[in-house]
Amino acid sequence: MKVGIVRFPGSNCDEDAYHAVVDHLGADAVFCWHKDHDLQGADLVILPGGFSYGDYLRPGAIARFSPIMQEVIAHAHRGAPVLAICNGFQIACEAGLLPGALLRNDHLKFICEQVHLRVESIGTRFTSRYHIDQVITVPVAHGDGRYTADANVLERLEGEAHVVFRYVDASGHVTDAANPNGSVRNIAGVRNAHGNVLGMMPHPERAVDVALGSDDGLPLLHSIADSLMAEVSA
Amino acid sequence: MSTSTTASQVLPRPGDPEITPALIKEHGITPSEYERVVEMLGRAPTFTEVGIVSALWSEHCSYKHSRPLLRTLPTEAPWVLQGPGENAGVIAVKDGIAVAFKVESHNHPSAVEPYQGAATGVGGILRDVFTMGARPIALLNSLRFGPLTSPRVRYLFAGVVKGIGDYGNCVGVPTVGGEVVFDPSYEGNPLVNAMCVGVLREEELIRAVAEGVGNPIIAVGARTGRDGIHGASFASEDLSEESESKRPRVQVGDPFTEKLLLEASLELIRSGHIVAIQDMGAAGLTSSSAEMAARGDVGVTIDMLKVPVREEGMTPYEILLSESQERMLVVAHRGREAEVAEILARWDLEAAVIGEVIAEPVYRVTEGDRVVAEFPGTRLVTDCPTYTIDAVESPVLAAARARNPHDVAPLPQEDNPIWTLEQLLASPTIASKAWVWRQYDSMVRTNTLVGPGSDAAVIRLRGTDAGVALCIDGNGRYVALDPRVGGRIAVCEAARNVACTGARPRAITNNLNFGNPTRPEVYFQLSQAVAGMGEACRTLETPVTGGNVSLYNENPQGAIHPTPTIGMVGVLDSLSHVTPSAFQSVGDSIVLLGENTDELGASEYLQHIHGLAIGAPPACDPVEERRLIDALLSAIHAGTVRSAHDCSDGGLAVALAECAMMRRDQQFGFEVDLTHWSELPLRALLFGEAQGRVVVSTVAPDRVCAIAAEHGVPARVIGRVLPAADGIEMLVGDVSARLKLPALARAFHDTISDIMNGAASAASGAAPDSLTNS
Amino acid sequence: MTRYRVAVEIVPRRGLLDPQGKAVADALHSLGFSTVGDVRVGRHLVLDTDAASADAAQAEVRRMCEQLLANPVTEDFHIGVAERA
Amino acid sequence: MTRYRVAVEIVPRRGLLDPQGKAVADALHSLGFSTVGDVRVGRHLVLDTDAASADAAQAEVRRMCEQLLANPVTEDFHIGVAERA
Ligand SMILES: Nc1ncnc2c1ncn2[C@@H]1O[C@H](COP(=O)(O)OP(=O)(O)O)[C@@H](O)[C@H]1O
Ligand SMILES: [Mg+2]
Repeated sequence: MKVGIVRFPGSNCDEDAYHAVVDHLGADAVFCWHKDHDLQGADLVILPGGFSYGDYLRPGAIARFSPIMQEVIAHAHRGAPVLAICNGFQIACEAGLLPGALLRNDHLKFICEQVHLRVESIGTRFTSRYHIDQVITVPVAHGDGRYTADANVLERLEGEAHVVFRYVDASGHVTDAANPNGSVRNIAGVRNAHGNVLGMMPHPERAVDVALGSDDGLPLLHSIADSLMAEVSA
Repeated sequence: MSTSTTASQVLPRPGDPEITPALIKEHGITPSEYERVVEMLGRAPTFTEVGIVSALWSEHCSYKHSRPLLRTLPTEAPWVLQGPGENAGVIAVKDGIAVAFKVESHNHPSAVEPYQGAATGVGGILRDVFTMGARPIALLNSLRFGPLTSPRVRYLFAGVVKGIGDYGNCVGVPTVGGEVVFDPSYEGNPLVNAMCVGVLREEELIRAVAEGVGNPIIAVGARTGRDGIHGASFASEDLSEESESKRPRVQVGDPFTEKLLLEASLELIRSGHIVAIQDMGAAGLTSSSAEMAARGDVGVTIDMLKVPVREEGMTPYEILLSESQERMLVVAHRGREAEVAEILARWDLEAAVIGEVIAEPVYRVTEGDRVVAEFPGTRLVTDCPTYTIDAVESPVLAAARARNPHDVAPLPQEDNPIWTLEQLLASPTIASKAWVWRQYDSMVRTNTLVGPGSDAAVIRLRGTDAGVALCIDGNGRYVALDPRVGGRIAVCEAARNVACTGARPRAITNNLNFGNPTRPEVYFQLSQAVAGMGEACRTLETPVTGGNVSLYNENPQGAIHPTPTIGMVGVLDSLSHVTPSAFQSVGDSIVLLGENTDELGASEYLQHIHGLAIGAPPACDPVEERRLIDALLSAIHAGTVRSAHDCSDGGLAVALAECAMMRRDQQFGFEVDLTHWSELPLRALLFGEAQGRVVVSTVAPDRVCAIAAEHGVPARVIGRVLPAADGIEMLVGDVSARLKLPALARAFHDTISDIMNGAASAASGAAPDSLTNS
Repeated sequence: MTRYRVAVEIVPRRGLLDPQGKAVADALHSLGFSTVGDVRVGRHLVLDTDAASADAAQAEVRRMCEQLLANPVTEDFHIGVAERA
Repeated sequence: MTRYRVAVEIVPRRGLLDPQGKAVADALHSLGFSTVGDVRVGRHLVLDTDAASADAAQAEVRRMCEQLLANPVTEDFHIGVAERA
């Protein structure tokens, strides 16, 4: 599998995504420059974390208009996989690839810590290597991670199992204390209707090595690789 | 451009204020310094030249009161690739990999505008490191504030922390450690010291030395505005009512542009198109151009009309002294201007050729054809006078040191040592700083093996199996009560913290935060503290590769505690040696390395429980510290150590409690029997801050004690690790103290967040948060 | 073409939690401003733009708001009158 | 006492760098809004407060700005008219 990691001005988790994919997953990866129109034949596109355009105005609001985003949107519309992490999630929402929006954390502070996530749906190309309700440990690091969407969107997300990850406590319970940013219904990650775009505030690319505190993010990357293999052989 | 060797005609610009004694004084230039200038120029200086001199001869840029002292510090070792004098120091680590590191203070700007003051401090130290050709891999910070009971202090604290976090988080450099101390002496004059560490291949090292006649001088990055004009001399004056009037001069940081500048600068350096690059830091264009020229012993000429400005009608004076952030000065190879511009354009950065290196030995500033300032050779930098003051110890502090801590009557509640322990764990200086570092991205770059909350952070270096251990430490109260000993302790404690992670201490950077050096008692503190630091650095073989001096840290109430902060870099040759501070598993033996003594002076116990800064600080013998570190490292390398944590603020009892519960998610109990020391006064044994002690947990207590013995270090098994449910038990002769963990853990973990999230929100949350719109 | 200055107010949509507004209200209370009730915090932009007329300037700024300045999911915007800059 | 609603505009002081304004201006340009010049980004607050009169409400809000809402070092503020909420 070939992974295209988009590099916006202000991206700063691009190299981490690269090391996760290349060193830990063993896949190929290339960087895609925001000014280009070329995804270099990537099977999977990663919109990495960081502070594209300094998060000025609104996180993701300006990056969404980068030339490369036209290609990313086309890639998504072809049904090809896009993994949008943290600032990438914010960009994906601004670009309309995913429903809802990410607002300033309810406590108004940046927060960096390991959190527990519950896998809400394994019927996706991103989560097949997990088991349902599995509790995984993945770090968050953001100031604007409070997921919100209007009532009917939320109903659809829940009804059609588009909520992929929820913030929970160590024993897997959805509690306010386990919610690091005030996200509605503890939502940490959602997918689009077609199931090929996943957005999440937590950083799976930082959870690929027990020496760093967790490797619970690896199955996510492996799941995507599996799904691409399946497509090829299909 | 002119290469005539006859000095050019320098005429005052129309509209320049007239040069009066008042104007000279206002620029912080003494009459005798003015004499020097006139003698150097052979004429009276113009207004522009007065501005240049005031900046370059300010304490901040010239070190005129500290340089003679700094010269006494050891700066060499086989692994030192770059010592003091450059933007940052550099040491070799392993396999051709080196690290660059430096600390910088932003005390005065942060006192005026905490958010921007701290943020731009981080920006400046990042630039100092990446202009050496190093990619920043870690940030640390050392902070001092007055007591959190004051709303203004909470506002400063919250603003500084948010400023540091927002800047480092945005640039994508993990903030992995630091320290925060709350003490009345810093009320009104907080200290904000930021340290940055970067990694490079030895051959990528570049120095900020201008050379090559005809090479173009290029201004890169943000446009020049009227920001922080006189920031440099501002940072060299007492904080007083006057500083109020300087308020509009604060600088605003732009971490987004900094990130672009970081990537573009590293690309430029690797490209080979440039000769030298330097941050336009304190005193902006003036100091960067003059310092680069002086280092290369060449002449330069720069044209103010070519500098990209943000505002109309800026005078040469303003352009030269502006401290607009996120700007660099680059000397490129002649003929490579286009290549340089192209790289910068990729990163959406502006660049303008503003001058060139010239054969003629002058520092010349023009405004088109008009020469507005000209100094002969490099004398502008080299001729700055240095001063040595007669040092006299303050009788008040001498008397405070002479007081015997045992004359201080214990409070009734102290009959129960657990009460005292709980009080100390709830002292904001000792309590967990998680409220602070949860606001810092400590994990970005995915190399943080040990993050905030331990004795020192450990960052792995990709491409090797080596890592660096980093910490920044300093105890102003010790230095106030005995600067010589305090200086030694600052270095030794930093080394101990680094060694506890399994790393060999290798070198330091340091920030000297002191009061007004022209006062004999302050100069006494400065000279003694530097002497003490030097003694420790020599014995521990941790040379000084750089640092920063911040003087005139005073407020209407007087001088702050003299506070040298030590940024220590240690090296782990193998990551298999990384050792945590916290206990790891039930049943492990607890061994104390080092000796308990009857030393209660200058302790956090006296400060926090009795509100007293008295008594002599604990003795510190660098030779013993060296032995302790060697013993600890051999034990760790022998694979016998599960965890290691040094005893510092709060003494042995606090160190043990921290080992048990510093990790919220993984706590332990313990039982210790200290009867061996029952002849010591109980509070000295439990809360005294005797140096050279480390609490180790191990499965092989005999091996650890044997290894310690080989190094002549006292070692004794004092107890074992228990499940959290069993709580803690301390036995000293017939005194026994027990406690369940939750109460202690709450005291330790919640104190600061309770204060900051509680009623304090007026001064904490809202104001700084509403300062940022993103 | 004339240069106009147009102010834009972008506010969190009513009904959405506004923690910044709440923090400001709490802070004001603890400073003793007991009469303060609800507080909302939004963005205030001032744009200079060249246009043929004040109406044209406003219309242009409206397009800017729809495309970039306001998030249709969470924010409402209000455009002030265009004044000659 | 009557309840008044007062709007406050807080903008970065002229002359101080406004990175956010610059970023927005650049973004608008690349979106083709070529006529846009200077852009400043500040905060817009709407406060409800009880006061005896509109003037009293404004005066109260001015104190709030001076004590908390605006940063005296980096920002200027402008208080709108007080309207009955
Ligand atoms: N306390 C100190 N000990 C040793 N060297 C120092 C100290 N303070 C400053 N220096 C050195 O003096 C030089 C100038 O310091 P400084 O002006 O802080 O650099 P910068 O221009 O990066 O701010 C630097 O190389 C710095 O390492
Ligand atoms: Mg320590």
